[in-house]
Amino acid sequence: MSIQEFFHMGGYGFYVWSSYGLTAIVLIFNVIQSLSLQRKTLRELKNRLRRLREK
Amino acid sequence: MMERQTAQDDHTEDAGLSQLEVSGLECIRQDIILFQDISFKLQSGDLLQVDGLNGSGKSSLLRILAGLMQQNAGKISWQRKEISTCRYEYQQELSYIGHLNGVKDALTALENLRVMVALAGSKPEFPLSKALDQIELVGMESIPLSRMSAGQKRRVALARLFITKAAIWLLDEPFTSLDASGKLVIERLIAEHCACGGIIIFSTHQPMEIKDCSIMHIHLGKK
Amino acid sequence: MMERQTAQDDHTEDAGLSQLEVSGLECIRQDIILFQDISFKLQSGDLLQVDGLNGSGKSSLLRILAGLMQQNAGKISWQRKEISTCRYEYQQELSYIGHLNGVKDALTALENLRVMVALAGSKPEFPLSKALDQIELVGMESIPLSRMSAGQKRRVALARLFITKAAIWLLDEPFTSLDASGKLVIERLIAEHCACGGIIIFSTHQPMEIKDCSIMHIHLGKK
Amino acid sequence: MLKQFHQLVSPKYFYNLAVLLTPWFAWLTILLMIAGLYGGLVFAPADYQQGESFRIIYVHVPSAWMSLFIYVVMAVAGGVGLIWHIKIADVVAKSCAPIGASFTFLALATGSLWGKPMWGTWWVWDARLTSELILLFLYLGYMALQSAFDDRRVAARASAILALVGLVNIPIIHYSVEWWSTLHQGATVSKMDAPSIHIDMLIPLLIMALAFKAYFVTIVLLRSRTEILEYECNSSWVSKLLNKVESRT
Amino acid sequence: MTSYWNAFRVIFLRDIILASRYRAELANPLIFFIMVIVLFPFAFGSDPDLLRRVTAGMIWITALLASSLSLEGIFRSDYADGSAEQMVLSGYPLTLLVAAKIAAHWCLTGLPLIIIAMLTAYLLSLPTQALQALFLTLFLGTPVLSLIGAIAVALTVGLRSGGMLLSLIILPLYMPILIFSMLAVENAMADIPFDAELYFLSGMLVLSVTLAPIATAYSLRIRMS
Amino acid sequence: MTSYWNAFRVIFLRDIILASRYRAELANPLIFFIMVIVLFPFAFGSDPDLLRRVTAGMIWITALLASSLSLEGIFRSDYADGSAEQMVLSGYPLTLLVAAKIAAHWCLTGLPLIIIAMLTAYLLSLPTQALQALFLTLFLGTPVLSLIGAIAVALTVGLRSGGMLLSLIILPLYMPILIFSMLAVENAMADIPFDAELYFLSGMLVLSVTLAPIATAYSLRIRMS
Ligand code: HEM
Ligand SMILES: Nc1ncnc2c1ncn2[C@@H]1O[C@H](COP(=O)(O)OP(=O)(O)OP(=O)(O)O)[C@@H](O)[C@H]1O
Ligand SMILES: Nc1ncnc2c1ncn2[C@@H]1O[C@H](COP(=O)(O)OP(=O)(O)OP(=O)(O)O)[C@@H](O)[C@H]1O
Ligand SMILES: [Mg+2]
Ligand SMILES: [Mg+2]
Repeated sequence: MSIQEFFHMGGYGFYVWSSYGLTAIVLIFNVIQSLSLQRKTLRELKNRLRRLREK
Repeated sequence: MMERQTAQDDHTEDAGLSQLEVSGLECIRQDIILFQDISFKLQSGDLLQVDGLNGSGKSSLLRILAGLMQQNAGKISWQRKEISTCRYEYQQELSYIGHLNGVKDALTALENLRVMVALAGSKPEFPLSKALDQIELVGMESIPLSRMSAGQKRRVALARLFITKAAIWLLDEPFTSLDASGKLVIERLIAEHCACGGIIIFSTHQPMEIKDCSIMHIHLGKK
Repeated sequence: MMERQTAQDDHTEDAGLSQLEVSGLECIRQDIILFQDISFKLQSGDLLQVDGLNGSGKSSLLRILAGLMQQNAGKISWQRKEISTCRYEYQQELSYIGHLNGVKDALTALENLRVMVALAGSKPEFPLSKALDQIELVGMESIPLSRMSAGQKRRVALARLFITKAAIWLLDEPFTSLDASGKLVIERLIAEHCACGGIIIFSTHQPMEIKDCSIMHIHLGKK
Repeated sequence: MLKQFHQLVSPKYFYNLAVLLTPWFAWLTILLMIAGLYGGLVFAPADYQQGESFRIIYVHVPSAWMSLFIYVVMAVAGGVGLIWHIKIADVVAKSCAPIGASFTFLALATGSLWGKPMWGTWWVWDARLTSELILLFLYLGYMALQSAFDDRRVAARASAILALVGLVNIPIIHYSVEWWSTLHQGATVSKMDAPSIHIDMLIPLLIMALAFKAYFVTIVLLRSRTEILEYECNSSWVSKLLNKVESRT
Repeated sequence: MTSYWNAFRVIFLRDIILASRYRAELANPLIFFIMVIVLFPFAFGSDPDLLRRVTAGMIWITALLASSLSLEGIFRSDYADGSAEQMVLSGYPLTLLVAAKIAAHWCLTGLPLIIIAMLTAYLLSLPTQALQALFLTLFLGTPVLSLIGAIAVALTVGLRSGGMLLSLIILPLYMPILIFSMLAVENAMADIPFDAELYFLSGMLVLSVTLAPIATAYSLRIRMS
Repeated sequence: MTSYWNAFRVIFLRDIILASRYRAELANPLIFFIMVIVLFPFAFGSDPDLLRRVTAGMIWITALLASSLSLEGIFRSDYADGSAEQMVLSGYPLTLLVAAKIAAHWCLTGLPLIIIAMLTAYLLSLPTQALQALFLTLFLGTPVLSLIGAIAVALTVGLRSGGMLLSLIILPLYMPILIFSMLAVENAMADIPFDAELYFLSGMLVLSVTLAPIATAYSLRIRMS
């Protein structure tokens, strides 16, 4: 099976690859979003702690 | 439009600068005659307190004077004209604060003040920030009224008095929910407005003190 | 259920007849600490006034005591039990009147009273007609509250106090809109309830006088 | 036993456990994903009816399964939090929602992409498709309700009630193909006795399903960690932890 | 026990009286319904066959909308005028009072709705067996709408984004009822037995009668704090 | 003149801000719409031909309901919190302020409604020419709904039997709009020109833009006293 055939998917390439692409995007987005949320929260909590300590 | 001068000047020079005359006023609600034959004449600098028990018709009288309700008999004239013939001019000279605050719970104090200014139809007397300062709400500009205490809401409603240029103030129990310092602010404001030649008609159940002003009284209902 | 006896008897014989204890109460709203470390202990016959400026947290404190709001820290116990563990018993001993009247505008005074009685969960102390008499609304039984004056509505809300058997009264500015005679009635009622061994916590901005009772004070907010 | 349970539901212990487990699940996800993708895209033979387009099954079906599964997890966790006041349960429930919504969206989108070549249309208003759409609304409503409250505890309780009430929809979505005559495929894989699908096609599908499960656990652990920190921001162990992180950076 | 019953009765009657005072609330879903039905032929043309096929669905959708819309107000005024506070603080379980309110709501909207719907269906000449199925599904379904809807309303009352949230939340919860009712009617039209659907609806009814008031009371309490 | 414009703008913006605060009001008609559309296939079965025939009518009925239901609240909160009093007493003609409120209402419900309706119609695969007719009728018709509805609302706000009266008054006024709109869509489906219907709708629009605010302001003033 050639690479071209593989991407062609018997004429269904668009549908198959959009499905897999979309899935990849959504799954990766979830990871990134969770990580950035974690980072943001840590930063905020640290700031809060600092503010409390200053008081 | 009313000018901020001292009351004395007004009275001697032009006694008719503002004049509100009421004669033979009658109000019937629920088949009960609340009051009858109410007549008085107010001029620049006059302060009239409407007294009476609960349900004696104080609010009804004030609403009639504001043009929000129709009297059953009698007439009201402003600058010698019947108010029904000069509704708009009269309303522009009028500021009414009733039992209801007339402010929006979902808006912040500042947004509410802006609406008031726009509806007042004239440039405000005061910058809004100063009005906020007067009602001691500085720092709470961006909180919607729904998250304020009862007294703070009432203060926002009363802030109308700082930004209006109206000559006649109709205040129905303005001191509701106010603490002592808030009450003082409003009392001072009332005194000032009278001194500047305004006319105020108000009702309250609370003991109060207005400096340098003689308060006229009108009593509704039996007793 | 509280018995109507004279306060003296209670105090000497059984000091713990009713006991409300608050310790370390804290309330945070809008990231502002309204109060912190509030502690007090009230027993049968005690009268506590909550003082403070507008927005200082009086209503919040009363709502927390009523169990309508959650405190951020601290605990409240009734008869030595935390109120969260005995919610129903506590609520049956409680009568709360807030800024909102908690009455239905579309119903008449009598209909409103009937609902109150049914919800109070016990036979009323008073026949309803007598309660109506006390709040001076005789003859207005069949008028819906929407056609009553502000003071008359407040009176209907306060009529709750005549028909409840609750020991603890939480009153948030009960005198709002009341005229002098209405205020007197409520003042008398408060004095009586204390004399009979009840506990009252209330807030008001108006000067007032309760006979034969020493009022404790608690001050919220800075000043 | 009881003691262990208590330990497990203590936020601090759970946090540490989550920190420990996250990388393991992350690696597991990656491994399974690679295996599943190879199996699905290369190893499995083309379907004799649908041709190569059937390979969408390897993302569509696991997503669809996960969309239902996660909802159940979320509702059960919410219920546990509601009844026993276990913070961890609240946290897990809240963390589930966005992932569940993502998978629901994926099931809809990949289903649509599959429907076009198979049925000749992106969308039909049939029972399974519409009910899956409604599941998405349910997730969105849940998240909206969570964010409508200022107080975390209140939000958790309120949305737990919603999740529990919404649970009735799950069996309806699952059985919708049997109850209605629809265009959608009937149960082919999940028939217990004999799956009517070729074994070479089935194995990659199961691997993909496992990969998605592992992914779900990874993300839930990750999000729960954040949530726990926020929930417990006043406790001493969190400030200690933050101090440690701070001094390190 | 009798005093429990008394509290239930008083709250129930209170809501009925209130609605009859503000006849608005009483008649709104009805007028709404009538409005839809009158406009119906205008909207769909007067092809009797088409009308017949659409009738049952139309009636159910309208019932659903009417129910969810009138539910929105069920706690709103109580919340605004402080009655909700007093109910929470009353000497009775909130569940009981909430149940009374829901019962009143159903009597005020569900019941008249059923009557009008049947009339409409008759006027639009729905076949008898479908009529019967429609009646049974409405009878079993509308209380469930009130009960489940009340939970959603209690969760969102007084919230900033209340209304939108409410619709978003209520929609998925109403879906199963609509689905099964329509299935029953369809089966009836095709002369297939529809017991299974009725069993399902009855099950939902029993479940929601027992659980929904508890959930509603709990939600309301949460919202108060 | 500029100060008139300013007053209009402020009231308009105030209502928009209010709606965006209580996102409820903003999105409710939309959600309502989505709800109807999603439940649609459950109610009518998934026969695409049937769906296509029912779509336009369904959309118009829903638009009508959404409009009249959201109108009900347009003066309610102003009346309850005293803002209406202050508007009546303001230094500007009430007509102007009322016009601003109606404009805001249309922007908040009519406009998004049109967008969603078009989307829906597309999703339910309405033919293109019908789509166009639907758009035009909605565009001309929904402002009329807001304008006419406002009169009725102003007449009945705060009245005991407000809602019922309102619906009774509004319904006959809405009917011609619905009828002509549906005629236009039907004609479009059959490829017949539908100018006449559009002229009628435009005429209604012009008439109601000029007269409705005056009538509304007058009614409101009557209600205050
Ligand atoms: C937007 C369109 C679609 C949606 C929303 C959708 C939704 C779903 C859902 C929710 C499931 C899981 C059901 C369960 O576990 O009970 C599922 C399973 C499945 N779907 Fe779809 N689907 C769509 C289109 C398609 C298409 C076009 C095909 C193939 C022609 C397809 C084939 C399958 C198969 C084979 C399963 C597995 C059934 C099983 O459990 O054995 N789907 N789909
Ligand atoms: N619903 C609310 N949500 C959030 N914050 C609120 C809410 N109500 C009041 N607050 C805030 O809490 C503070 C205290 O309010 P509270 O009503 O307890 O004051 P108060 O002492 O009763 O004042 P007043 O004398 O005006 O009645 C206020 O400053 C206000 O900003
Ligand atoms: N909306 C209304 N419709 C009909 N009658 C009313 C209405 N509002 C008040 N009334 C009646 O009019 C009388 C006077 O009411 P009003 O509000 O003027 O009294 P008030 O003097 O302001 O009393 P308060 O001190 O309690 O504010 C009351 O006895 C009441 O019965
Ligand atoms: Mg009054
Ligand atoms: Mg207060």
